[in-house]
Amino acid sequence: MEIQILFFGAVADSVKSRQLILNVASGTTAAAAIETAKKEHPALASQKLLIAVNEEYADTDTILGDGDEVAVFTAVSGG
Amino acid sequence: MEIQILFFGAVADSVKSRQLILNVASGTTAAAAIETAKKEHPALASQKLLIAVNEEYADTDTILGDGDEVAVFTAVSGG
Amino acid sequence: MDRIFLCKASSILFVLFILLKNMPTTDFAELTNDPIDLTSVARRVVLPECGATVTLDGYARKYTKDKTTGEVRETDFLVYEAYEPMAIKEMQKLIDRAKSDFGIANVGIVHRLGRLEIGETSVVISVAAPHRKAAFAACEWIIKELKKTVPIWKKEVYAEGEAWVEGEA
Amino acid sequence: MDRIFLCKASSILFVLFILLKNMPTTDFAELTNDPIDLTSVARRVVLPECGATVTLDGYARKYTKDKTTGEVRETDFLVYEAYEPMAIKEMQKLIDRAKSDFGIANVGIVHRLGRLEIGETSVVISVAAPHRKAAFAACEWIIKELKKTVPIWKKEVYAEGEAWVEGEA
Repeated sequence: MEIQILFFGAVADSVKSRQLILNVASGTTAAAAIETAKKEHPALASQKLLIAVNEEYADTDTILGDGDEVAVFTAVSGG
Repeated sequence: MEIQILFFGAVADSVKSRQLILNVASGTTAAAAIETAKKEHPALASQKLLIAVNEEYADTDTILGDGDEVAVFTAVSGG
Repeated sequence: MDRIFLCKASSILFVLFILLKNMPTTDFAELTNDPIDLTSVARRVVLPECGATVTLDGYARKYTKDKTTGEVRETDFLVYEAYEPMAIKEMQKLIDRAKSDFGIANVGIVHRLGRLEIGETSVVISVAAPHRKAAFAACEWIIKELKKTVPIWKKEVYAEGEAWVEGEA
Repeated sequence: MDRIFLCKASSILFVLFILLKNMPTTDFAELTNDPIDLTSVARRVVLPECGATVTLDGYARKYTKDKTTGEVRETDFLVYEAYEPMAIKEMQKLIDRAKSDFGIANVGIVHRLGRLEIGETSVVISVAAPHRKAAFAACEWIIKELKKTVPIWKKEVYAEGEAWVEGEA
């Protein structure tokens, strides 16, 4: 199945990308998808990351479905 | 000596005046000056009044000096 | 007292705007007969080292509940009157006390006088502080005290008459 | 979700102003690339039965203290970036929670994105309530939560470089 990973802020700058499309097995967790993304973007490994799945905060053990959007970012700093 | 009494808000409306000049004896208190003013404006008697002398809140036993400005009003309601 | 001034014409506001772009911000306590612009008040209290302002904005309300009868009255418009020089002094006292009691940088208070239509702003209190918490606390304290100590009175005008609102102090 | 919309052009603000004179006020959570006008945000949350709004106004600061070294840096300008659809959802959640937890009427939140010069407004949170106390409490709670949960990031740009600010959550 295909999932989309989005990068924001410091994460986007460090990986020099804003988006990554991955083909992963059904039943893949968010954590596993990010491990796969780290092969493409080693800079991801050095950061403390928060994730959201389909625009909601999610745990890394969330099981992904086809077409899911996983956002990866550091602690927010708006306001 | 001459003192000036100023009326504001509900007090000004009830006495139908905004200002009263009084000639009073030296050593007159604010309370005594207001008693004198009540002869001119009986409507003053029916209200619970606050006073200020020379633009500062004052007790009714404040002793007035020549040229003092006594303001008479009900509890404030700005904001 | 040199920092206190009355602004009586909206043209003054425009001149102020130009001046303030190159002036240090400061405290102010003002009375005005003109409409109050929230933004310009909040802007004038901001220092470069402050990250936030908290602004209290009082409006002329359409509906008022009678404290005695509980009856709701519909107001047509309001009239505010002040003992002007004393009101400025009392507002300045609130600024001075707030600055000594809370960790805040600058305070601006502008109170409108005269006739106010429903929805128009009657008072703006804007507090700038390095820390948000102090700005909230100071702003809340100032509006509470202003309603008790600053000699300004409000008259509500209805279809059937009018009444001066008496405060609680 | 129908009450949530992004306003991308200042011309929309003008149209809104005309529309809102005859529309009931409501809650809103918006992101914008345009300058934010404090007054127009506060205005839109006021109901005829509310006497006050409390508005928090965040600014782009010139000086920032490094949390680790204590060193003070001088910022040239800021850049804000958001995960836009999620940021809108999270702001709307804050509005819903504030309205269920505090006795407030309406809430408006507008956050600026893109490049902000020093002194420009980054966020405005305006809360209208029948009672002032609830408005202060709700506004203070919302800004605190927004800084923890709404996916927006700030980059500080200095003469010598730039750095994304990491939040504390």
